[in-house]
Amino acid sequence: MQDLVKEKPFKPLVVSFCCNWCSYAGADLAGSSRLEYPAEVKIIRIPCSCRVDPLFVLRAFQRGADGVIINGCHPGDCHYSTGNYYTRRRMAMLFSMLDFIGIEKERTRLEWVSAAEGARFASVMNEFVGELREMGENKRLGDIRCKE
Amino acid sequence: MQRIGAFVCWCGSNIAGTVDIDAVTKSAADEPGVVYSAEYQYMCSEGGQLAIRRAVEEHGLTGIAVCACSPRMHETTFRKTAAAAGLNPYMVEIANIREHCSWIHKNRESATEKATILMRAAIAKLNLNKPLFPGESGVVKRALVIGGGIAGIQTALDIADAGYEVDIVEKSPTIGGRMAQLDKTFPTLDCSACILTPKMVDAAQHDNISLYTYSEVDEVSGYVGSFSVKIRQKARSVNRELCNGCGDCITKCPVKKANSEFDEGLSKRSAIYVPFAQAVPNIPVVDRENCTRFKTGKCGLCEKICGTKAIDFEQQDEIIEREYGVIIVATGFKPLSPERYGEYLYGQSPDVLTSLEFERMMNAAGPTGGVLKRLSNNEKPKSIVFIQCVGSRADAKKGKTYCSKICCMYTAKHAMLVKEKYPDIDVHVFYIDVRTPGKNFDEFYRRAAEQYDVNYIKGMVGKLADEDGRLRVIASDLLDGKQITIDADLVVLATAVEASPDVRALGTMLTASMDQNNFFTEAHPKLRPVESPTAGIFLSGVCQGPKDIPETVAQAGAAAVKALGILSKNKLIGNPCIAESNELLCNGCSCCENVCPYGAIEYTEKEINDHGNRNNRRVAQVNEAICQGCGACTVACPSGSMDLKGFTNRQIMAEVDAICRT
Amino acid sequence: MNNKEALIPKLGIITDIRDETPDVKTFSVTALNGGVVFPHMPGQCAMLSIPGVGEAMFSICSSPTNKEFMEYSIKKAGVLTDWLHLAEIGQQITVRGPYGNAFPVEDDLKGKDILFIAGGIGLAPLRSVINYVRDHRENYGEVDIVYGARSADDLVFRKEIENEWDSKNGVKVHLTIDREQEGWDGNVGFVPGFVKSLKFTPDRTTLVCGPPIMIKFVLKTLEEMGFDSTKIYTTMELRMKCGIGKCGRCNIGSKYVCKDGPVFRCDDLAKLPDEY
Amino acid sequence: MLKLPVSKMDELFSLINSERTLYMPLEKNSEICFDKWSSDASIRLDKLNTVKSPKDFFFPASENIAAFKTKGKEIIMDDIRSEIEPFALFGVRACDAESFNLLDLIFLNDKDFVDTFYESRRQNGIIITTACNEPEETCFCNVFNIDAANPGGDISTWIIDDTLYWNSLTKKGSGLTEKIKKMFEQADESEIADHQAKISGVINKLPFKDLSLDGFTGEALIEKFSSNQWEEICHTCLSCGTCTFICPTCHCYDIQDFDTGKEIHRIKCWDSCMYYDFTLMAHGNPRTSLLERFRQRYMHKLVYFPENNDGAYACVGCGRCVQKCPISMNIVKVAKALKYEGMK
Amino acid sequence: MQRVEGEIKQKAHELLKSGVVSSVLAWKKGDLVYDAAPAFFKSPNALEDMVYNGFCCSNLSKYLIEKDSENEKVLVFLKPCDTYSLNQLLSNHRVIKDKIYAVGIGCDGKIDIEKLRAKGVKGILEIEEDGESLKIQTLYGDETCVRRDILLEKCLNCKGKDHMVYDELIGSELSEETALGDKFSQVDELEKMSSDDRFEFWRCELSKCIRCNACRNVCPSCTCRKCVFDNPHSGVNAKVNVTDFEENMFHIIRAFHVAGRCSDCGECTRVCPQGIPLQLLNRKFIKDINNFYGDFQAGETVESRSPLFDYNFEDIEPNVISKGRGIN
Repeated sequence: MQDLVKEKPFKPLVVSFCCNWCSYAGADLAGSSRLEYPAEVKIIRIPCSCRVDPLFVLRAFQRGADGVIINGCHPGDCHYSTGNYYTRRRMAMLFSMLDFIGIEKERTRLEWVSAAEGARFASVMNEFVGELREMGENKRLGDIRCKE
Repeated sequence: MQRIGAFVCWCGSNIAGTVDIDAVTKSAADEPGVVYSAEYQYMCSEGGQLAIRRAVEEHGLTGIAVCACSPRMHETTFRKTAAAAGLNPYMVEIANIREHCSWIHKNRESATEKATILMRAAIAKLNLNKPLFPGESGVVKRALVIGGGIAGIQTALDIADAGYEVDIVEKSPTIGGRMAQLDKTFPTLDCSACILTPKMVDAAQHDNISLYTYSEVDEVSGYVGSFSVKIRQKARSVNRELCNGCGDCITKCPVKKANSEFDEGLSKRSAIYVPFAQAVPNIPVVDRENCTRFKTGKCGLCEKICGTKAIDFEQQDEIIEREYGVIIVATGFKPLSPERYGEYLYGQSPDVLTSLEFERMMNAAGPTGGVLKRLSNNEKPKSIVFIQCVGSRADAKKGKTYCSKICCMYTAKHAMLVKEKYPDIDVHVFYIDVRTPGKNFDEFYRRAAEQYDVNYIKGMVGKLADEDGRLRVIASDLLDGKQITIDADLVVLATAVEASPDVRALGTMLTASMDQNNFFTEAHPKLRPVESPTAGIFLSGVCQGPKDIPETVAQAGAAAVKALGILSKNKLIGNPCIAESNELLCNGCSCCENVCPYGAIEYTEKEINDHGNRNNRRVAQVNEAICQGCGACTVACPSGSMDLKGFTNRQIMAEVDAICRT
Repeated sequence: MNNKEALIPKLGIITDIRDETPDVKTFSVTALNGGVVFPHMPGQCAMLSIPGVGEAMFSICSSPTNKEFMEYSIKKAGVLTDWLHLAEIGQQITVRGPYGNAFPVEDDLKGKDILFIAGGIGLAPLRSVINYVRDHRENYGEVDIVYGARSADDLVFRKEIENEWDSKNGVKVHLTIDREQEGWDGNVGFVPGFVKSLKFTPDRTTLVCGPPIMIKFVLKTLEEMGFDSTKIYTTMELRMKCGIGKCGRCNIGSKYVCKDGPVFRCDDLAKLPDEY
Repeated sequence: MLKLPVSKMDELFSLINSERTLYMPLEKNSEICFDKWSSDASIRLDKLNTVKSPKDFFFPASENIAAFKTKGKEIIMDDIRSEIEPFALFGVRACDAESFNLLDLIFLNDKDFVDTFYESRRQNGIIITTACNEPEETCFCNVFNIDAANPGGDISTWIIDDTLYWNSLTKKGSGLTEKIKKMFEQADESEIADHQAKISGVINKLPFKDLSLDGFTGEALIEKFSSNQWEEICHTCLSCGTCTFICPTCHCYDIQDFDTGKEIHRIKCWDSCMYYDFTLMAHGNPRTSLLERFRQRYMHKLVYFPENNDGAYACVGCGRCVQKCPISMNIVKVAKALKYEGMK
Repeated sequence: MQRVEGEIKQKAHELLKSGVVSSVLAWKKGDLVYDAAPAFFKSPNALEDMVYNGFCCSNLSKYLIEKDSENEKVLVFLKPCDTYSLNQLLSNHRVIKDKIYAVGIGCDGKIDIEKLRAKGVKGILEIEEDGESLKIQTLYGDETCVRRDILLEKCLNCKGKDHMVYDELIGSELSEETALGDKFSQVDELEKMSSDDRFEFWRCELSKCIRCNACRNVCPSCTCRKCVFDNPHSGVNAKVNVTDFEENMFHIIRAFHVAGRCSDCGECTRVCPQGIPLQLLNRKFIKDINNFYGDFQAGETVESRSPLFDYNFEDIEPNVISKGRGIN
């Protein structure tokens, strides 16, 4: 009987923070170019990647996210001139720390996607979700209360 | 608790084709705070907007969540709709269920599920929205231009012509800048002075322009619309009001050995001097370092000769305080000194010149009266070698990493001028690449190479050697791969364009960001090239990066227009989505201040009433007129006392929660 | 479910919301199937909560004689109260209680001439007693109510005061506001001074409630007028969480406001450390 | 009294564990704390003075007391209470055992408001105490008339060389003893007398054995409260919760809501009166200063609690705060500093 | 050491008496031999109880925060490592230099009484320092111990004997670098483990946390008026760790919020009642900062700016770090 119970394919939950000026527009372009990427990706619009507090990243994992990706303008292109440089350092620290306490490093990512890179946005999302599918559920940094 | 109306747009079949509108609308009704949910074919249409307005009225809505296309498309539309319905325009949130959902997902079930989640996130955020009100600030109708070169002059003239008052602050005793030092300009070979000096005079005579020469900016505070600036007018030792510019004092001055800055040190001047004949204003200045009176207390010949009693040795620096609505930076450049490159023998052999020195030598009013000669023996050179990219396109340790942009063209100009005047002189040019993008630029270069028979050699000069008074240029010919030597009588170095080194202090004063080469950074490299990221600060000319004259003038005009955009307003309306400091929580640690790209955060000592405990504390305050709302400070702040209106910590967390709620 | 557990609330529903002042609303609450959520005595409190928003202690301002619904007058002050002020009729809330002691309506107050002194929202806890006394009028002597607020707009229960309390059944109400105001022909001045000017005899049993500063000055005035602190009662408010004297917050010395209070006789209060 | 060779203790534990879950001081991740016994656990009966007191078996750091779902204006309340499994604590020190009696005063004594969560844990837990073989220099349980050589609880035990002595004190204790009696042989109380005397001898040498709490009564409340000593001793307190959380008798708690996204958990959790926000309200805070908060903790332990509970101090002299306070402040220092305040 | 204690007392006496300072922040002797509690002394008479010995572990700089609100000057004694914290506090404007008189004092390493207890030594009555060895009298007989074996974790990674900021120095010749080696060695070891093992390691350690906040409250870099974890409006406040996630979050964010400002003073580790090696989290950040952005020591100067508030155009990409890991 057990063989008949088909396991549901794992659908990772992905929170994608997108900077309003570049990546969010890049995601819009992916949309208007009808470039497919998995529906598991949910985008949150922020003014700049530097608005992403490590608390937000942890919050997403707490609430059951399987992966968090932060998207900002390419270095040098920040709408606010330096925001993404700070993001880069902060996230380097945070990701490294998550790795250090044994959270799978592939669950976090920082990407630079410009407003013109609709195709890249889609492919980054495809790739990220692909990796997460392979990794499976986030069991290490979730809050059991939010998963019950 | 809000009373939220959720509106789901079909966008014809754009959304409805993939997303089950009905399902999204129904589940919106169950979300916290939602008291009304509806769908419509085209929310952005007149009818859709009317439906929203009606719903606000009928259901007493306090917020509107629209599930439609990208907010980049219609956020403004719906904000206006909200305002028309009597709501604060910022009580609107958009769920992007078209670009981020229906257009990318084919499966109806998963697209509907995602649209529902995006809707939920928008509502979760909206539940925490607060009405936001943009700040307003007045505009002082006066502009400050820092730098009186061609860029500054042009910007000032454009602004003055538009009817606003402009002050030009120039460090040296005259306006005119680098362009005044040039002989001819490429690619037309017209006389630089002939086109510049009328502009200088225009600027001096313009009713709306005040010149502060021999002056520097000491202090800047304030923000767009009302900068407060302290200008230090250095003591000239000559009363500007009394001086009639007769020049007697200059003739009488016994000191004749001071280096002429204008001639790049190739000629000498007196201690009281005007930099050049056409200087504006034509008022001499006493160079106190070289003046005998200031050195020994004796002399005073100029004072005796002056018929108008204009000489004033007691004169002090004067500080002028002024308010400005905008500031335009036009600080220009200085040529890099090639002394650091020992291999070129600059400073060791008098026959190695920089291009600007060469430019002066070629000028009829220059140190040699326009006669080309070897400074070592006053003989006419038989062979001249021009070396390009001296200090440009180098690695960061050796020089400048960038291309200085104008050297290829001025070297071609120099070569051509030499050949025209002295066809018998051999002219060699060592180059790495010849870069000639510009109208008539390549033609110009080809004319030099082809018509004037200038010997262009793609090669790197390894070193110069002094061989019995001649300069042996040892180089590698990159095309042949061979080493070549050329004996030259004169070597001209096309030195890199370098930002004036003292502008960094100015940048700090203006809180305008600069790159590692001390060029001012533009607000956006493509779309806002003449604005500094700091509101109200504009960039004109080479202070932003190497440029030739036409580009400088074009940018100067553009900066003027941008500045006028502010000057012409009576009030500046800010972006309300800016940082806000909770003074009760702020611990005054300066973390936020450290990361603010705009200098929008200031600290003040303030009496704080913390639950009945009153004490003085150092707290952060955000200047609404300056903050652009990036949010860098909010993450730097460990206590969470700095938050971003419109994108608060709680709002973003609520979105995260809503998305992750399964 | 173990109904014995004091920390587990019951459900209630808001059946009516009345605006009292710009920042005070009175909420009528019943059990889900009608009637009061639990019986109480005048002066007792209840913990109201909206799950996820917060839980806080409020004085029950309706009289125990009202068996149909309970009332709470709530001033906007924090997260929960802000939320409640935006709530609508039909909103369910959780209620637990009743907590604390009560005014001694059945013993010490019986047969006595009573003076009520209240300031601002401080009338809310006294309203329960006032209405109890009015409903058992025969058990009590003279009743005077002195009530003051910053302005006429800040007087709570104004309609009730004017239409039902004042000059009926031998109840006298004396109103005062802090500053002159157009359309106000009553007394102007702070409560303590007003009390003094009304020349009550010190044999009255007095119930005082209002902002701490007012209480302080009223007590001083009463002392000057010769009132005996053993006949003055007041009610306290401190941060409370459990309501049952265990969580450790609301103590003044060894007394817990939620359990041993909120009603204190002033001579007892004087024995406690000054930490409230 | 019963006895058993120490070598058979594993067998005993296994037997108890089959009847009810057994907890005792175990070493795990270089920390010694009460944890679930298993045959391969690293038992540390030489270190009964665990950093964390075993109070959390009855009064856990956090527990869900209710769960709510909201839908529109509606609130749905879920019953989330679960049955407490029977359990036993082995190796509880005399002082810690006494602390449960003090907690009972708080959570059980007021018949109107019994904490039923605590109550059911208490009913289901058997406390097996063990006499302290080696009291530490930080111990002062004797000050509270607790005898480390003669501990209370439901069952008391002594480990003397190779023998475990076992004595039931309560009905609950006898109930358990009945079930495992077959493992034991009879012993006489005289067998442990020497050992008890040895322990008493050590206790007589303890640095704080003569700490006096005379005068810490309700009568001296105002004097102790108003003492200017508080200012002297509170100054370097960090306002952390270490003392509170490791204290076996501290029992302040908070009630907080946590939104899981699907429902709202109402959590009862430990809190510390040392924290600034402990008494913070929307319109003020009666204890804003460090001094007030610091004073509250010790006044509660040494004056308020005894006043409300027939003279019982809210301290058992376990010495945890003496060992663990980051700034070496502790109840002994406070008691000494305030000794003379209000003394007639 | 005794001589230094004398000099310190002398100095305190002198400055108090002359009115240069109105209080002295130092250590006070308690009943137990190892008890040296931070304390303020306000009168010359009180100085009798002042002590400076191998147990004066506390970093007193934390107590200087907002002393400026009291219009008085405080004399504070700082060991070399404590002066880094003071500098950091000065640069964060949490301490005003004018309001304090800082005397740098020599240090030859401080003793961790917990390490002695962990060795099974119970009932400690007396400890006598005899060069490199310690004689311990206990209720259960005498013990000896090598001093080095029970030095505080922070002393094993001593930053050196130089004071970074001070008004004057006393007994600096006493200073002795006690560092045993690379302070990152434990971090390195963990990094070498598999992700699973690291996870297991930290779960074991962090599950011990009782959320007493001692690590936070003692930290001279944690100076928020209200911590996000205490602020009900922050959305992340909690009194206790209800789940393992909260344990992780608290400690990640605690370390993150001081990253670039943590001078590695080791107080968090010292005060943790549960013995969690909290320094590893802080040192991981320090190590990363050093590797990615160049060597940086917080508190070396007042001017030093946290690398997290700075940037370089060519900074390393976070994805590279997390994928490659080999950037070391």
